[in-house]
Amino acid sequence: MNRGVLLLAAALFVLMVAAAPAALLLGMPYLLSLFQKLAILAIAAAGLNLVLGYAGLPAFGHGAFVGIGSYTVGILAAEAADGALASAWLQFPLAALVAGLAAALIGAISLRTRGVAFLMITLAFGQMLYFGAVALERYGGDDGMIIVRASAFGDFTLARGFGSYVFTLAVLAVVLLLMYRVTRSPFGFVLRGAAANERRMLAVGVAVPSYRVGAFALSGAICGVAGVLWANYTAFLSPAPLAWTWSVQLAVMVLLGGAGTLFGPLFGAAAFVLLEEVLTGALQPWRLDWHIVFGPLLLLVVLAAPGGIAGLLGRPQHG
Amino acid sequence: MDKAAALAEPLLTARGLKKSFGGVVANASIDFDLRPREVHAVIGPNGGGKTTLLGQLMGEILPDAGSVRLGGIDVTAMSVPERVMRGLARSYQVTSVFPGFTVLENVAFGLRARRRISSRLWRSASTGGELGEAAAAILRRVGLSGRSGVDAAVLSHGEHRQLEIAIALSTSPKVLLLDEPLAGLGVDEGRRMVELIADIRGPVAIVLVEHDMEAVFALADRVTVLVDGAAIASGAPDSIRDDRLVKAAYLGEDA
Amino acid sequence: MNARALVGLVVLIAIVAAVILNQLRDDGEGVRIGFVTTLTGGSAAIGQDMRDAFELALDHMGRTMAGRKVTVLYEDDAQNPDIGLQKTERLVQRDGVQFVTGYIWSNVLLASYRAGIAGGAIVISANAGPSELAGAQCTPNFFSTSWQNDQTPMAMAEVLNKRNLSNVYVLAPNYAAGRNMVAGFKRSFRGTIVAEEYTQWPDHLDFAAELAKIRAANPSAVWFFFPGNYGTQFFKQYAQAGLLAQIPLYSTFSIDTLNLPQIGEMVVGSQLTQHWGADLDVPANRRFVDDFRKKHGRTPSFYAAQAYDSAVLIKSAVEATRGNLQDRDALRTALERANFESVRGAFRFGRNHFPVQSFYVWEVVRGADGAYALKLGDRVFTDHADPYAGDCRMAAAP
Amino acid sequence: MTLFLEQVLNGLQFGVLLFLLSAGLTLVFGIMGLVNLAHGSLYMLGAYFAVTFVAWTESFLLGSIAALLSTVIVGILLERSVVRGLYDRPHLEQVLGTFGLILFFNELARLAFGPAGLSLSPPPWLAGQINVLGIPYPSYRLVVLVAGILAAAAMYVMIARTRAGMLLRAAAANRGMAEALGVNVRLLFLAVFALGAALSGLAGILAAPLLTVRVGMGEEVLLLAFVVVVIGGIGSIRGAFVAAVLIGLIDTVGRAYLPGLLRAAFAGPVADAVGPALASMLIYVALAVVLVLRPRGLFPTAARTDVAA
Repeated sequence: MNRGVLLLAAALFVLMVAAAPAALLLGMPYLLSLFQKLAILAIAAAGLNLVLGYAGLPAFGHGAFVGIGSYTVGILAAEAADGALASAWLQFPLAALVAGLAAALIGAISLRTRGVAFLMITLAFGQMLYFGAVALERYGGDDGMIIVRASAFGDFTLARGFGSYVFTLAVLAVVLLLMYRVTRSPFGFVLRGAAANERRMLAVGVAVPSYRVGAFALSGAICGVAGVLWANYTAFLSPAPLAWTWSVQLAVMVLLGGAGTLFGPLFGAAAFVLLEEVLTGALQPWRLDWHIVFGPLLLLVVLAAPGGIAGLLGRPQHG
Repeated sequence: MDKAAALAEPLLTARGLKKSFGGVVANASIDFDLRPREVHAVIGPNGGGKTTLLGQLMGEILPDAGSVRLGGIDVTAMSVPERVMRGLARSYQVTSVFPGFTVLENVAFGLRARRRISSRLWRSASTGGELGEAAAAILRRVGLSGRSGVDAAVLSHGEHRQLEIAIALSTSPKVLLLDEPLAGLGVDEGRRMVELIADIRGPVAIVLVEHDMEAVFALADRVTVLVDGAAIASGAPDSIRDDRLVKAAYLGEDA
Repeated sequence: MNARALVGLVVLIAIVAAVILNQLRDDGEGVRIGFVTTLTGGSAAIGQDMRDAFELALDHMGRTMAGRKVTVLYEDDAQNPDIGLQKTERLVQRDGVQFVTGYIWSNVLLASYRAGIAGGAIVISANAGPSELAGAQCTPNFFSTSWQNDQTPMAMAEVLNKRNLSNVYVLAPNYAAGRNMVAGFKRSFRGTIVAEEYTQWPDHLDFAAELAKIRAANPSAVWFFFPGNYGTQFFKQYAQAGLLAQIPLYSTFSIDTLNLPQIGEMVVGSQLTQHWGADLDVPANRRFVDDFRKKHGRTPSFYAAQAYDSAVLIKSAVEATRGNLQDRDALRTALERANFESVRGAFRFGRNHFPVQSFYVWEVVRGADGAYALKLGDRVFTDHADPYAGDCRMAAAP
Repeated sequence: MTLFLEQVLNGLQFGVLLFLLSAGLTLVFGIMGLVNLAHGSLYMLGAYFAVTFVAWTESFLLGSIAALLSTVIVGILLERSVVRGLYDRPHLEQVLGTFGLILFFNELARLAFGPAGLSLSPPPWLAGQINVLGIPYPSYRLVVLVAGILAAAAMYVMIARTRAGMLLRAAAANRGMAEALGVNVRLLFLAVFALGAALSGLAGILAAPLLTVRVGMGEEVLLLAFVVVVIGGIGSIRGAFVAAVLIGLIDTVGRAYLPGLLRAAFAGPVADAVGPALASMLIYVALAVVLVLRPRGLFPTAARTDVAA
């Protein structure tokens, strides 16, 4: 791991941890909201990174798995006559399971194709799930629906606040640790090796497709967990995360931060969320949208710094 | 070649392999076999169908017709990894390694696959212990000991060819398909490669596709000549050397 | 430490500092109002009209309420519930507004109102009137200066009843307000409804398939609800399909002063129902309409009128509490009295905090100057309360 | 029956619009290997230009021609400035870069043309209806249909019969071979991109009187255009035409009839909810089915389709 990357990641993390007491002291609940959003997006992006970055597969439908996570919360909350269904002990495993299975299935079908066709078919599956969510009139359909009951571990609720913020940071840390271990495990090596040379990986006896389906499942499950957090964060159930624009945004975060690097998704999510905040404020006097700066910035990153933020901080050592 | 080997059941058999690409026939109907301990060279002009044959034996190219048996079992419908697990391995004409990974790691992929530990999720992919020793042994054998920690992308061409062989050996094959292992090598490097192949042969039966006739005649127990997708001759090196058809079609001499 | 990492660190610190500075605000004594509306996309003209009216109201009151300076923060919801929610949240959390108003779209309001109230603000809809908020989900710190969605189409259905139209084809977009509008229409309409068609919202703009179905069904009339540009689009395509001469077209909230210049020719003579119009003879209205025309050179829409009312309503409450913005209970009690001069004339709030008001017929006419305008006709409902008020059990304020 | 016929006409009209968008996309895709998300932005610009120039010139035809030229100029500038640098990049980076372009163009359009949607009326001589097999069909829609088919025919003739077309085909099949033939590849790429911009702009101009011209209109159709390109087979104009008509018909006819069929088969409220959603889903289902059965599309070409990301 490159020291610069490590340093920046550590600084970001310290900042996010420090934000909690700071927000309370300074009376800035918005700061907490902002960082919590950042953390949730970083979790989802980290999930996507396994497929997009490490396995090198251009998947553009991962918003759907985040959506599955949030619909798990929304549907259970709506149907919860008592508190049992709103239990986070139930919702997290269920969301991860359903999103993971959906991802495995979609991955297994999509992996029959490659390149741009793969990109499109993953996107198409995402859109199907999106319209499926829109059809759920009982759960708000297109309009979405307020989630009246937050997930809770016993008395510990995930409704917006100090506790849920700290919990989100903990999940982010766990997910990054998981990614650290997985990408350095034999499984992770196979994914990365197959991205570098798929034919050869087959020729040394590795059934690459099954590994990729496995990567899809794991990455979908992580996105599902992010979806549970997102639903609690917004307290609003909406088909929006399933839409293709959300999937593209997640991919943008991964690529902006540095695809196939451990902290890339965190950097990407941070750049996305913080730049939106700063640029929106800075451009307000001219009534300009932050996209007018962010768009060319993305182009610049592609043309001048294809390795993203992590790449800018120095060539990552292998391993 | 001793008589016992000649009588043994072939390790690898192909019957009636046919393949055409968009109307161009690559393999017409090829019968091919490889006996234990044997080096069976396949020669012929470019476009003769040698690489297509290797691809079909390996399972990378699905034949239009015909069958492949490996160790007495029909593997025609098996995927590449399944065949590898039954003892088949190959090298590529154009270097095909894992760039971005160290030389040691390049070899470790096959070792792990063979030990069926590739799918471990949580354990670190360490190259220590028994696995590391096995990898080091292979690298020593191909002459890359000193380069184990280097990114495979920065190796020289000669080293790439050595690594090609090392990766193929990492799956502990019983049958090795070598696709022009000498391609692009200088005289000295070429000689070392011939020595390496001579060292490997024996416990490992080898199908050798090669243009370098010196190497072929130095290594091969048997030679098959592919021209326009068909085997026009097959036999001991000496008989092939003298075969008029072969001379005409391949060596370019008038019959 | 490597130099690049140092640069990265500095950039990070700078960005975070900017984020924090961004939300440092003067916590002075001023009145802070958030205004969430649509300022981009196909419906931006509506949001612009509302903003213009709100600004005019501020001008009329010297930009102060009870001697306190008024700051208004306009936010764009992009006609999207998720974004509306985020913007509302930002207004209450970051900017510390005491009131959030605006809200064109029912689905945006439904997504956002809780965040506004939870953040300590009073939410006042200046347009959207979803049934949920009028009934089961009614809540003390929410008010409306417009109407409940069902009411206007209910009045419209009475117009159709008078004309003895038997077979009516009904179309609306598939979102909260669209479904309310149809429910309201059906509540009052006495004829037969041939078909009830919902289109995808908000992306659906090509009505070719729907028009083909209407032609095939051959109803005696069509009634629809497509607000703003969507209405313009529907009228244009209806005319292009040659249906205008064949099947009479009735609508609700689809003709307004914003799109009248574009569709006037097609809709001249048609009738619609509304609680307000520019020619309503009320002193406050004359001032509003005259000054709006003077300032912007166009006639304000009903959206603008409602936005104007929401500013004046807020002012009445701030003055009643002598500027004590901390006391939300007192503010609410003052709001409930509706003690202000509405541009629609006097009205009172029902127990669900929606107006109890009259509805009239307006007709599209061509004025002497050649411009199209809406002309006031008969009154359809007097002191009309929405049908959901009975379901509202207003909880004690939190 | 006439209803069905009218829906089919609507589907065809939508299909040819999709074809105009997809034709450029598939060429750029097939020949330069570029995943160009910003293709939809050119469509949006075409529509905005049309509204603006028709108002200036007070002539639908003149305004449209000016709009078309302007879109092509923007396309050329775009190719020369940034797009050129993206050709040899991995698809993922192309997606990132051209997504940046979308954001930029959307904001630019908002600044230049205002945040409100604009509308354009068809010229008076096309405002009426024409009787097609007993259906009074809007003349303008018919013109769109005919214009689209003419453009498709022109493309076919150009590609199959002219020298430029031959070079195009050569480049699509094998860039190296084209270079060997003495083709100035840089110029060829520029020409292809400009052609794509022209077709995309034409689609925008034709669509302007049917829809409200607004920021973001490009993304909605972009996705459909990509579906068309992939179903048709990347790089195949013929495939794009077949797939565009197919998608146009599936979408329009599906929307028109699927909810009704479901309602006939199932209870009311469930069918009411599922029908429209299923209709919206149909094209994506079609895409998935086609790709699973034929991973390289209906008319696979020799173009570079599998590029490691």
